[in-house]
Amino acid sequence: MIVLKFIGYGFTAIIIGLLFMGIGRKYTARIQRRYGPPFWQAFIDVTKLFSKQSLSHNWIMDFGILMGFAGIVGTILFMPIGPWHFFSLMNGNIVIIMYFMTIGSLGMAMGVSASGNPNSTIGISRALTLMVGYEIPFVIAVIGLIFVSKSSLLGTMVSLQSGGIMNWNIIKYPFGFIAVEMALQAMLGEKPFDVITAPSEIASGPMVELSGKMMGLAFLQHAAQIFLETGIVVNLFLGGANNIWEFFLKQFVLFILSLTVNAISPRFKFEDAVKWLWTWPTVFALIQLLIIILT
Amino acid sequence: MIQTSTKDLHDSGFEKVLNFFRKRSMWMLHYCTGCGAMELPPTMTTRWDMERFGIGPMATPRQADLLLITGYLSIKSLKRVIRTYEQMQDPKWVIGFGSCTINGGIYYDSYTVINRLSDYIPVDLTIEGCMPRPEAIMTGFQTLMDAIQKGEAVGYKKYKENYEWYKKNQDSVLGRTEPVFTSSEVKK
Amino acid sequence: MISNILLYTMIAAVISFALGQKLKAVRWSFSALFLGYVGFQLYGLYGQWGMVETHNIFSLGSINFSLNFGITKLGWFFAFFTTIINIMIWIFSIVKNMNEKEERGINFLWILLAGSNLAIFFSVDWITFFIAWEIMTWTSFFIITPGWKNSFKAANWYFILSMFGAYAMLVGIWWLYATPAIHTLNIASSIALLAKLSITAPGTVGIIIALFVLSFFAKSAVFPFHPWPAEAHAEAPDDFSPYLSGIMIKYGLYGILLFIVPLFIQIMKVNPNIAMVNGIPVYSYILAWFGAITAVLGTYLAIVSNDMKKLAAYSTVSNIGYAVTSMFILSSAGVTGGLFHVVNHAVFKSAIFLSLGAVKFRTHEREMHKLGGLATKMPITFLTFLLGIIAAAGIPPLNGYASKWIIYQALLSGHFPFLTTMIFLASTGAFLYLFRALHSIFLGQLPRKFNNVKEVPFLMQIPMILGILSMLGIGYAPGIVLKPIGLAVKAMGLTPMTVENTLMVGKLSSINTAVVSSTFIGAFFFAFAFYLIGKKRHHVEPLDNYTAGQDPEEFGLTPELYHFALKFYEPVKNIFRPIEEKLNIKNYYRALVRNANSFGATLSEMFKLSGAGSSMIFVLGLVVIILAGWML
Amino acid sequence: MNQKEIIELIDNKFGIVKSNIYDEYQLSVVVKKENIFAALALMQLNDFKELSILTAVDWFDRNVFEVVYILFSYTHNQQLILKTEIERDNPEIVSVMKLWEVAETYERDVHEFFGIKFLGNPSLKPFFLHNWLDMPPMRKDFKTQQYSDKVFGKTKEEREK
Repeated sequence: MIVLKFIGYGFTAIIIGLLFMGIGRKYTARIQRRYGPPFWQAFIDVTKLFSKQSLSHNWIMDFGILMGFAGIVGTILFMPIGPWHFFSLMNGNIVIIMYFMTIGSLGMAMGVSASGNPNSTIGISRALTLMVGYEIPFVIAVIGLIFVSKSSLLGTMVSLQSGGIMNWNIIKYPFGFIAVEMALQAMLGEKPFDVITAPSEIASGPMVELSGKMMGLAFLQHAAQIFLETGIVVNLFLGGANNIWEFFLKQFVLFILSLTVNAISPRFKFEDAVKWLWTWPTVFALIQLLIIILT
Repeated sequence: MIQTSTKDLHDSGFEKVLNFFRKRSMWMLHYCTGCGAMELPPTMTTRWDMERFGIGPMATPRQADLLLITGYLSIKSLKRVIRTYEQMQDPKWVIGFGSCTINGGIYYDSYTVINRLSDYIPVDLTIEGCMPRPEAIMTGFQTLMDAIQKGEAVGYKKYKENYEWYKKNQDSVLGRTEPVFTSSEVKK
Repeated sequence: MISNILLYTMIAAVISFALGQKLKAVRWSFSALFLGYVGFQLYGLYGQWGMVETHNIFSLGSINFSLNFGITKLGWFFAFFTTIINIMIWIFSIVKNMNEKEERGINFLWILLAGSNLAIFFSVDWITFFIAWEIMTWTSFFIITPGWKNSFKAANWYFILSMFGAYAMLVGIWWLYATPAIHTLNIASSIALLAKLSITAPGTVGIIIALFVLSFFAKSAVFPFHPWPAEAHAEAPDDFSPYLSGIMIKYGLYGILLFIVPLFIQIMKVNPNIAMVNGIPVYSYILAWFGAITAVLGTYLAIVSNDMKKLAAYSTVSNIGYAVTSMFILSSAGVTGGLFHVVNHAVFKSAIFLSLGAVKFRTHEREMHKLGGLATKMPITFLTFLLGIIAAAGIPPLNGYASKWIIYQALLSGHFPFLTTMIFLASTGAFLYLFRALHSIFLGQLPRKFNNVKEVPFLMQIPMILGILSMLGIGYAPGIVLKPIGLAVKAMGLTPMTVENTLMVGKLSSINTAVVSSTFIGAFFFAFAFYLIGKKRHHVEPLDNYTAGQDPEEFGLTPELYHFALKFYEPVKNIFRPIEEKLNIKNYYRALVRNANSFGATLSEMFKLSGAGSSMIFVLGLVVIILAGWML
Repeated sequence: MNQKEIIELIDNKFGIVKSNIYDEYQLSVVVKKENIFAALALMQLNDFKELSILTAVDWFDRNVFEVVYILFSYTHNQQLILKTEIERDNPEIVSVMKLWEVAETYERDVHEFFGIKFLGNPSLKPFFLHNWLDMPPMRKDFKTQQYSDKVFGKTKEEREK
C-alpha cells in the first residue's frame, strides 16, 4: 500500500512539474510574441530523451544522477501536498526538507563532476555557492515563521493559516514572503540567477556530458524540483490548500510569477548574484525577523 | 532533396512510434561555419519561431540530435565537425545549409574548402540557396520531420554501415602524407 | 579497577617499545589487541557509577596529595567511544607503519597517550585531571613531530597554545583551592560550592570560570585559538591525524561538559540575580556566540584551503563550533545535541581522515589539485569518503543529520534566531568544501602518473568499512548512542530527551530516522526504475569529452590540465577578500610574537649593558613582586 | 612633412626606382632590395610608427616577387607604401622583425603562401594550412582548380560508386 502511495506521489510531482515547464515555455513564448511549443512539449522531450542512446564515463556518474533524482523525489514525500500528507508523524518537517534537498544537489553534483568535464565542475561550484547565497534569506524567513507557529512542521503552519485569505502568512508577514520569493527565483535557477546552467558561458553547465537517458533523469529532477520548491513556498506563505487543484493552482501562480521575471531579465555576473542575494532578500528577511521578535 | 540510403535501413515498427517524439522535439547543435549563421536567429524568433515544432538550440553535442552545418567547411573545421558528429548520440541527423555543402558553392575551386559534405559525414537533408532564407529553412525542417516520421532519415545508420568508405574519404583529405601534384605536373 | 587498567597501559607501552625494529606489525597489532582488552574491561564497568579509587601518594603538612579515579556517566561514555575509535585507527596504522622508519617511538607515546586519555575521563579530582592533561599534551606533541623538520614549526604552535591553556587551568585550580569558601579539589563538590559562592562573590567565580574556559577553548580550538589545528593535523603522521581530530580535540569539550555547563546550570538554579538572556545566563550566551563564530570561520577557512588535510582540520574546527554553541544553550536538547555531535563528529571525521590517509599512502600527494579521478581506482576509500562527507554535511540517512537535527531543535525551541542562522550558514558552507574535496580527490580526470594506483591493502580497509557501518548504524538508529547520553545529561540535572531506538522526540517536532532512511532507499528504487527504460548506456573513457570540437592530443590537453580543481571557490574568496584583509587572527598572533621578541631583546640588552643595568633590573623585579604580594 | 618632402628624403638617401602619389593621403615608393631595411628604419624614425601590413605580389610573367610594406603615420596623416622587388627563383629578404615585432607573424604568413624566406625570422613554421606538402598556394603557377578537383573529388560520375 505504502509503495503505491509512494509511486502516486512521485508521478504527481513529475507530471505536474513537466506540465508547469510546458506551460511555462508557452507563456515565455507568448511574452516574446511567439507562438511557442504545445504545452505538453516537456513530455515529448522526456520521451525523446529516454529513447536516445546514452553514455557515461564511470559507474559513479550513473549512481550520482540516480541519487540526485531520488533525493528530490524523496523530499516531496515530506511536503504536505494540499490535504495529502505521506507521514502522519513527520508531516512536513522543514529541517528535514531542507537537508533532504541537499541530497538531490549532492547527487547531481557528484554524478556530473564524475564526467571529468571542467565546464560541469565550474557549473557545480557555482551552483553550491549560489545555494549558500539563497539559503540565508530563506532560512531567516523560515525561522521567523517557526517562532510564530511554535513548531517546525509545515502541517501545523498550514493549519494556522486556514480560514480565509486574511490570515495567510503572505498577508501577516509580507517582508518574509518577498525575501522567500527572491530566494525562490534563485532556487529554481530562473533567468537573473541561471548562472548555474549558463548556456553561453559554460555550455549548459552541469549538463554538459549528460546525454539521452541521463539527461532525461536530470530533466525529471528539474521538474520535480519546480514542484517541490513552489510547493514549499505555498505551504509556508499561501496557506496550503484543502483540495489538490487549489494547491496546484497556487503553485502555478508562483511559477508564472518567477517566469515573468525570467523572461525579461538578463543574467547576473556570478559574484554579483551572490552579493545581491545576501543584500536585498536578507535585508527583507531580517526586517521580518525583527518584527516577529519585537511584537 | 533527401539523400535516402541505398540499402534497406529503414526504421522498424516500434522505432516508428518513437520517431513521432523524436520528430516533435529535435534539439539542434548549431555549427555555424559559414554565412548561414545569420539565417538562424530570424527562424528562432517571433516571425518564424521554429520552437513551435520543439526545435531549440543546445550547447553540447551530447544532448543534440540535429547538427546544422551552415556554410563552407575548410579542412580544419571539417576535422572539428567530424569529432562533434561522432560525439552526438544515436538517432542524429545532419542538415547542410546552402550550396557550399552541396558542391562547394563559390569556393568550388579553393584549395582548402571541401566540395561535397556528404562524402565525409552522412547528410540527411541539404537546403539549396546561397544562404537559404528562413522560409526555406522551415520547409527544410518540415521535410526532415516527415522523413523521420516515415523512417527514411537514417543517415546515422548509413554512417555505421559503411564507416570505412567515410573514413577513407576523411583520411584522403585530413591525413595526406604525399604531395597532391607530382613533380611532373608542377613543371608545365 | 581503573588504576590497574592504567598500570597495564604503562606496562604495554614499555613492552611495545622493547619489541625490536623488525617486528613492526607485531607491535601495532599487539597495541590494537591490548586496547581491545581495555575496551572489553571498560564495557564491564558500565553499571558501577560513583565507584571511586583513591591512592594516596604523599602528604605535605595538612594537604595529602592523592590520585583518585572514579566512574562518572559522562566520563565512562567518553572513554568508551574514544577507545573504540582508537582501536579502529590502530588497525589502520598496522599497515601504514610498515615502511615508516622511526615508528617505534610513536607507538610507545601513543599507548601512553591512550592511557592518559582514559585517566582524564576517569579523574575525579583536579590534581589527577591536571596530571593526565599534561601527559596528554606532551605525548601528543612528540607524536606530531617524529623528526620531520617542518612539522616541528607546526606543532610548536600547538604546544604553545596547550601550555597557555594548561597554565590557565593550573592558576584556576590553585585559585579554587586557595579561596576559603571552596577549599576542595574534588570536581563535583567544587561545582556546588562555586555555585553558592557566586551569590556572594561573583567576581572571583567569574575569573575562575574564565580561566578554565580559556584552557578548554585553547585545547578545542574555539574562536580565538582556531588556527592551530590546520597546521598540526596537516603535519601529523597520517594515522595520527584521525586520532588528533577525532578524539584529541574533544578534551576541551569534555572539560566544558564536566565543569562549566553543570556549573552554569547550578548557578541558574541557585543564584537569582544574574543577567539572563532568553532564559540562559549572559556569559553562557556569549560563549555560545564564540562557538557560532568558530563554526562560520572554520567553514570559510576550509573553503579557501587547498591542502586536503588542512581542509579536514578546518572542518573539525567548524564542527567543534556547532557542539560548543549547542552546549552553551543549557537546555537538555542543547547538551544532548552537543554531546551527540561530538560522538558523530568523532566517527565521521576519523572515517574521512582514514580515507585521506589511504589516499596519501598510495599517492604521497597532499595538494588537492594534483590529485583527481581516484574513485575508480580506490572504490572502498571513495565510498568511505563519500559517506563521510554526507555525514559531515548532515544529510539525512547518515549520523551527522541526527545530531544536527537535535541542535536545531535546541536552537529553535530556545528562541535563538541569529545563532540558528550562523549555524545554518556554517552547515550549508560545509557542503561547499566537502564536495570540493570529494571532486578534487576522487572525481574528475585521473592524472597519468596515478594510472597504476591500486586500492589500499585489506587490513587498511577494515577500519574504513567499520567506519561506514557505524555511520550507517548510528544514522539508522540513533537511540543506541542517545541512551547513555541521556544518563549523562540526567547526571547534570537536566531532563533527557525522550528517545526510542529510532524515534527522537523534540519540542518542535519529532523524527523517526528509520523512516527517513527507508524513504531515501525507496526513492532510490523509484529512480532506478526510470533508469532501466531505454537502451543500455555505453562506456566512454574520461578524456573523450566535450572539448568544443577540438581534439585533445592536438590541443595539447592532458588529464592534469583538464581537471578543474585549483581555484575552485575563487568567487567566494573574491566576495570575502575585503573582510579577510582587515581582520585576520594570524597577523594578530604574529604581531604578538614580534612584540614578545622585541621585549626580550631589550631586556637582555639591558642586562648585558653593565653592572648598573643588571642591578636595576633586579631592583625593578623585587618591587614588582612586593607589589603583587601586597595587592592579592 | 608633406608627400614631396618624403619622396625627396628617401630619394637623396637611397635613390628611388619609382614613386607614385595616389591621392593627398597615400603615396608609394619603390626602393632597391639592398636598402629596403634602411629605408624602413629611416621612415620609422620619421613618425611612421605603424606597420599596417606586410605582403607580397607574385609577378609571374616578370618572374619577380614584389614585397610590399604599408606604413602609416599619425602625425603626417600619410600612408606610405614601400615596395621592393626580389627574384622569384630563390626569394629571400632580410626580416624587419627588429623594427616591428608584428612583422614576425606577417612574414610567417607570407612565407607559407609565397615561399619567401625572411632571414632572421625564427618562426617560419607552417601556419594556417593543414599539413600542406605542395607548392605555396598563392603563387600564380599553382593550379587551384585541378588541386580542388583532385583532392575534393570532381565530377558526379566519380561519386556514384
